[in-house]
Amino acid sequence: MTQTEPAVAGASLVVELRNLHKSFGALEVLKGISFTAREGQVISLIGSSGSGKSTLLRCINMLEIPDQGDVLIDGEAIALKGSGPHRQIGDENQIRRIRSELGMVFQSFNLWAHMTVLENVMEAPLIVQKRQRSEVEAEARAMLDKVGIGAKADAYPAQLSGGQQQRAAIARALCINPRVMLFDEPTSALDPELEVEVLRVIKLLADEGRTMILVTHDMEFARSVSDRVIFLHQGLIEEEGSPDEVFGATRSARLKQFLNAASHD
Amino acid sequence: MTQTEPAVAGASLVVELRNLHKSFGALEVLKGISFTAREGQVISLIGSSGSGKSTLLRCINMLEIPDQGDVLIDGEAIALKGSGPHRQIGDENQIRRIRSELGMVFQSFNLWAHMTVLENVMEAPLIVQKRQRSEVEAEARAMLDKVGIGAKADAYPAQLSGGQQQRAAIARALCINPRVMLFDEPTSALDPELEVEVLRVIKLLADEGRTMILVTHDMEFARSVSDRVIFLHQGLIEEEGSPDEVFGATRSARLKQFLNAASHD
Amino acid sequence: MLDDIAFWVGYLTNGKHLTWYASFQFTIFAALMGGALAVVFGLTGATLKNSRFLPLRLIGTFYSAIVRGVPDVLFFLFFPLAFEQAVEWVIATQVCSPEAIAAQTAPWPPCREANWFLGTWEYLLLASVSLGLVYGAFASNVIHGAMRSVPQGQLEAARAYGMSARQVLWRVHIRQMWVYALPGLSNVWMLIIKATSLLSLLQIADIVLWADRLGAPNYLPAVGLVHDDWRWRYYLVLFIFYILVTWLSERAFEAIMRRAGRGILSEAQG
Amino acid sequence: MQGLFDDLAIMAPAVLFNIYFAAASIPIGFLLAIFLALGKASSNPLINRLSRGYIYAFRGSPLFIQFFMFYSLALSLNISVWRPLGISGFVLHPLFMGPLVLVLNTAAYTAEIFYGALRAVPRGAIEAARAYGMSRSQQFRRVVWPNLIRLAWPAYTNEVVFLFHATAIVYFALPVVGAQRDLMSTAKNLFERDFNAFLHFPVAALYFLGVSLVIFFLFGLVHKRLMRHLPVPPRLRYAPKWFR
Amino acid sequence: QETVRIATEGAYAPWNFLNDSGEPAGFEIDLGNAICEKAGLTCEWILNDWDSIIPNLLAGNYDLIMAGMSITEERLATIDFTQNYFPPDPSKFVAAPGSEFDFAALSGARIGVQSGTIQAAYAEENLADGNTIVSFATADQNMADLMAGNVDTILADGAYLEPIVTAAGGAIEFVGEEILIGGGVGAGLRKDEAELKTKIDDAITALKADGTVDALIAQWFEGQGPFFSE
Ligand SMILES: Nc1ncnc2c1ncn2[C@@H]1O[C@H](COP(=O)(O)OP(=O)(O)OP(=O)(O)O)[C@@H](O)[C@H]1O
Ligand SMILES: Nc1ncnc2c1ncn2[C@@H]1O[C@H](COP(=O)(O)OP(=O)(O)OP(=O)(O)O)[C@@H](O)[C@H]1O
Ligand SMILES: [Mg+2]
Ligand SMILES: [Mg+2]
Repeated sequence: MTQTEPAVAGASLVVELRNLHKSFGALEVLKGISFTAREGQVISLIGSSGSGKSTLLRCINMLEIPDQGDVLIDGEAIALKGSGPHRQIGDENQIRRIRSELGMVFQSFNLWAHMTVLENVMEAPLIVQKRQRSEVEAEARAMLDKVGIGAKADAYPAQLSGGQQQRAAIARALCINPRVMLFDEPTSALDPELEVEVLRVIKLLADEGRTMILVTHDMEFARSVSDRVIFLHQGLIEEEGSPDEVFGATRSARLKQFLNAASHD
Repeated sequence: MTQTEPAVAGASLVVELRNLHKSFGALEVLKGISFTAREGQVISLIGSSGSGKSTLLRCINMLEIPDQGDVLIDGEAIALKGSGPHRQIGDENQIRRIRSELGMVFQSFNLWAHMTVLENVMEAPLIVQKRQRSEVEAEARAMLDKVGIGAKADAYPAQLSGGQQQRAAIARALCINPRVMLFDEPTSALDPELEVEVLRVIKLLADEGRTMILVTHDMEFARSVSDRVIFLHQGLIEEEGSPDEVFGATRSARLKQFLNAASHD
Repeated sequence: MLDDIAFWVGYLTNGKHLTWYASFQFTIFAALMGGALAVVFGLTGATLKNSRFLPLRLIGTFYSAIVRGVPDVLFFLFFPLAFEQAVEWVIATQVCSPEAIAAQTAPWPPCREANWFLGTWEYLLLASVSLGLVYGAFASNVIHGAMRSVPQGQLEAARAYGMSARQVLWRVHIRQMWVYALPGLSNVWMLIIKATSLLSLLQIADIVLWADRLGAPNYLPAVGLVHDDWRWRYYLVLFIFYILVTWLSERAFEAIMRRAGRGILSEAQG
Repeated sequence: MQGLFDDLAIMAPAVLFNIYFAAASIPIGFLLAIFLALGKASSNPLINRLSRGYIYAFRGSPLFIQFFMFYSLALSLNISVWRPLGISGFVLHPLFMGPLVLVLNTAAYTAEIFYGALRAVPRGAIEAARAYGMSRSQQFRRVVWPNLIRLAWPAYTNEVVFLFHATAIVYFALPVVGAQRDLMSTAKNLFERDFNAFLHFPVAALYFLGVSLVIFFLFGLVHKRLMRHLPVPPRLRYAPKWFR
Repeated sequence: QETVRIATEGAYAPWNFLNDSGEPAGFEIDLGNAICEKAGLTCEWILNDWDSIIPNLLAGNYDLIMAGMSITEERLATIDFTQNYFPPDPSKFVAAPGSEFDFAALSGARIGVQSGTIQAAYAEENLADGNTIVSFATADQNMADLMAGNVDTILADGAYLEPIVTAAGGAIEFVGEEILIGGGVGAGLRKDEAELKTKIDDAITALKADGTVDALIAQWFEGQGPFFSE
């Protein structure tokens, strides 16, 4: 089912998923997913609701633990112990180190409400990576400027609009200087107007050559930003390829149907 | 502004509104409304949201007390005392008697949640009209059969679908054997499928020759069921006449605009 | 072995223990009576708070604020004593001659004739009233909130069908109010149950007093079984008793909730 | 009038005992409650059952009984345990027993409040913390706790006020050492001397009310500070719900 | 027949206690019943905690107190007493064997008393300096705390301690000297009850004269006395 992806010349493998399976109770959500992301690639995960996109993304940083299969970051397999639904993190230190290299941006932002925007951004570098405060602060402010909310550094999340909150969340993820950015429908909690601001920022990152894996419902956006598009269907990769292949020369009947429905939204 | 309505031969005046005014605080919702309903007539109130349709309907049975103007039921004026916003019910006994002759059906049904459907229907005849239980029960069951939910007599409202609830509410209103039925958007809280059932029942009543005043957003329905249509705009009757006149030979520019918008829903 | 069992059965069923068991009636009476009165005062307080007449509203607010602002024990002791004195004072104005008042050497009552004798049951009644008053303040808050939780449409429908204000209140408003009030009232009930442990402070020979007397060390064979301080065992029994009552009450409230919530609570439909 | 001032003067030292009991038990009860709440939320069946059982038992029984029970229990252990340890006089002293039982009690009530708040902490905030590589203790300290305490604060304030009220029954159950008496015991003594129920009890009530208001005010200040991240900080309402 | 309500504590054996049937029994109950019989009154016994026994008498919840209450000047200020029905009896200290006290200059001791007793008043006045006075609500509790070692010594009525020391079989012993306080035990009543007081007094006089009182003392105090007839 899965294809070997078109090799990007010279770029190293950053994320590699091998045969991931995940069930919730009786519901088998992922049925064997493998793919890789190379340095600098932008990969979009698309698929209908409930097809397991979020679950897959969350497996990458082990917010969900796959029942079977492995996740490798920079060639290093994340250690897991036990099997099936009883599988657990194998090495707390390793997972913390790896997580602090994966910048996750949630659909509902999940900013820490009790910290200012600046504190949110500085939190992980200070607490997890134990870096110097002065250096982190300078970098955090730069990141906030970059995403266009430098003026809001000292505001609390509740005082920002949704779009500003999501940009703060992106800054937070960027500030840990991640190997890969993971986005789970970063704009679907936003009004169309606010959406635009956030998409602009993500596009900027893509153009800079950041490695990113993003779940999105916005086909237009996926097309314009991705190097590769993966279509999930019923827990499997139904189709995968460059945007032109996937959107232009759709092979799978299901993907056709999906794209059809999506364009009617 | 208001026109004299085309006299329905021989039928007596059941409801007469004379120059009703109603404000909520600074907001003047009704600015002088007069109209009459004769025995057997079906009158539809249409108008955009916030135009005061519900308020007008609620003034008929004094759920809202008009600041000015009179309501006459069967030629008997409802006694009010005081003036302006301080106006109050003048005669508690009279209002209770009159209310028990006006069958109101609410948009959100407002069935009494703690009673079964049958109890709901029997409540007013027993408690307010103080009729015989055995007689009322027979009649209530007949009403429920008539609206097609006889089998649900012993269910609680929460156990019914919206359409069934609304039909129960109609049975409740019918069972007090009202001089007039008042409907406030009886289908707008319903899914399109459920709507159909309720509209069928109302149509049935119209065909039977029941006097009814109904607020509706469904122009199609208003056209098919009404003897007369009244278009409210900014607290005044902007246009009024037979469905053919109002929908076919629209004079008011605002009504045209409104009908235009409505057909695009 | 058998002798031991026979001895303990005998010991645990001697008259003193039977009296202890019987004294649970006071606790149960106070809880039930206090609970009933708390609902009555709660309804009254809620009505006062809802009153259109400002002084009444103030009284309602003041009542619930003050009673909740001081410890329940304090009010629990104060009310019966103050009530007794107030009654005696009123009697005194009727029956006491000036000479009798002048001749009175004790600080209270004003004169001998004005004395009102309070026995166990009188105290129990007053204790229940004071429980009712204290927890009625909490209940009034609960009920006040619950009254406002009843959807307006339910009341409007009742009005639209010609029910009088009183009918609307009793047949719809209060009837539906219970569902919203029950969780809060359940909390209040738990408090009342626990407060019944204070009865001995009002000279009622209740379960706590008897546990104390039964557990107290005894050295004299003439008095009964000689044993050292067993009090904590007896208190442990009460401790468990109260936990059980709490548990039972929770179950009972769940059942009541299911019944009262029929049609109103979607969860209750199962 | 004179009587009023006399009473106010007599009870001024007495209120210090109530304040002492509350002040001594609140911080320890607070700490214990955190562990109990975490225990109740724990997935370890043993810890979970124990915490649940503890909280249920202490919330489900009267404080009055708890006082009696623990005093006589401690007394029965005196010869075998406290004496050899040389802490006999200390353990059985009301100034120790009082706060001890109050701690055991308030910990259960507070734990229930914290447990409720714990479950209300937004899952997303915790997930974000995990996703950024925080360790479990970092997650708790940096994200869970700040959220929890904000959610719990209004209810906790009420608990503190009620704990203060609960100090009124300490001396109904424990022996009096020397002239150490709290408000309630003092008021009762005064009443038994001259039967002026309408003076002594209301004066004691006044003290209780006064201190309650002070507690409320101070905790309100903290609440305001805790809630500074919200555009419109919610007001702290005096609406007790959890108490004994 | 007039009813007299008599309050007793029920926790002060052998004066008054609750027997295995849960009813008040003891020296004072027997004596009280005899008095009532003599005076032609109906007796009704009421249980009341010690520390509120005088207030509740004054509040009119009963008419008479028979609860091992010594006649003292201080109490006479608020209530009245009949003549004593138990002779003046010294108060005594008891302690665990082997305790060493220097009663001449007692210091550093934890002294248990029952609150509201003459011993409590005495201790507060004479022993509070340098010692810790712990007051308990009941005599039982006082004794329990002594046995458990929470107080070093307790000061109580000799006649109350006597049988316990005997029964304890060496677990506690008398220490120090006897202290004579109080004017014997009498029945407390409200000051305005002159008529009742006369009746009771007459009955006690008669019962003393015919030896009933001494017989009851002998019966309840294991023949130890003190007696009225010397
Ligand atoms: N924690 C969970 N427990 C049980 N079922 C879950 C859980 N998380 C997800 N699921 C189920 O797994 C399936 C896939 O969920 P997932 O969130 O991955 O879908 P998705 O592709 O992200 O959909 P959407 O576009 O709606 O976000 C769904 O049926 C969902 O109900
Ligand atoms: N109780 C009230 N207090 C204040 N304003 C009110 C109240 N009831 C209605 N209004 C206002 O009066 C105006 C007319 O309301 P009304 O409900 O009569 O409109 P409507 O024509 O029925 O609209 P819709 O089609 O949305 O039901 C609205 O602006 C509404 O906000
Ligand atoms: Mg998803
Ligand atoms: Mg409307």
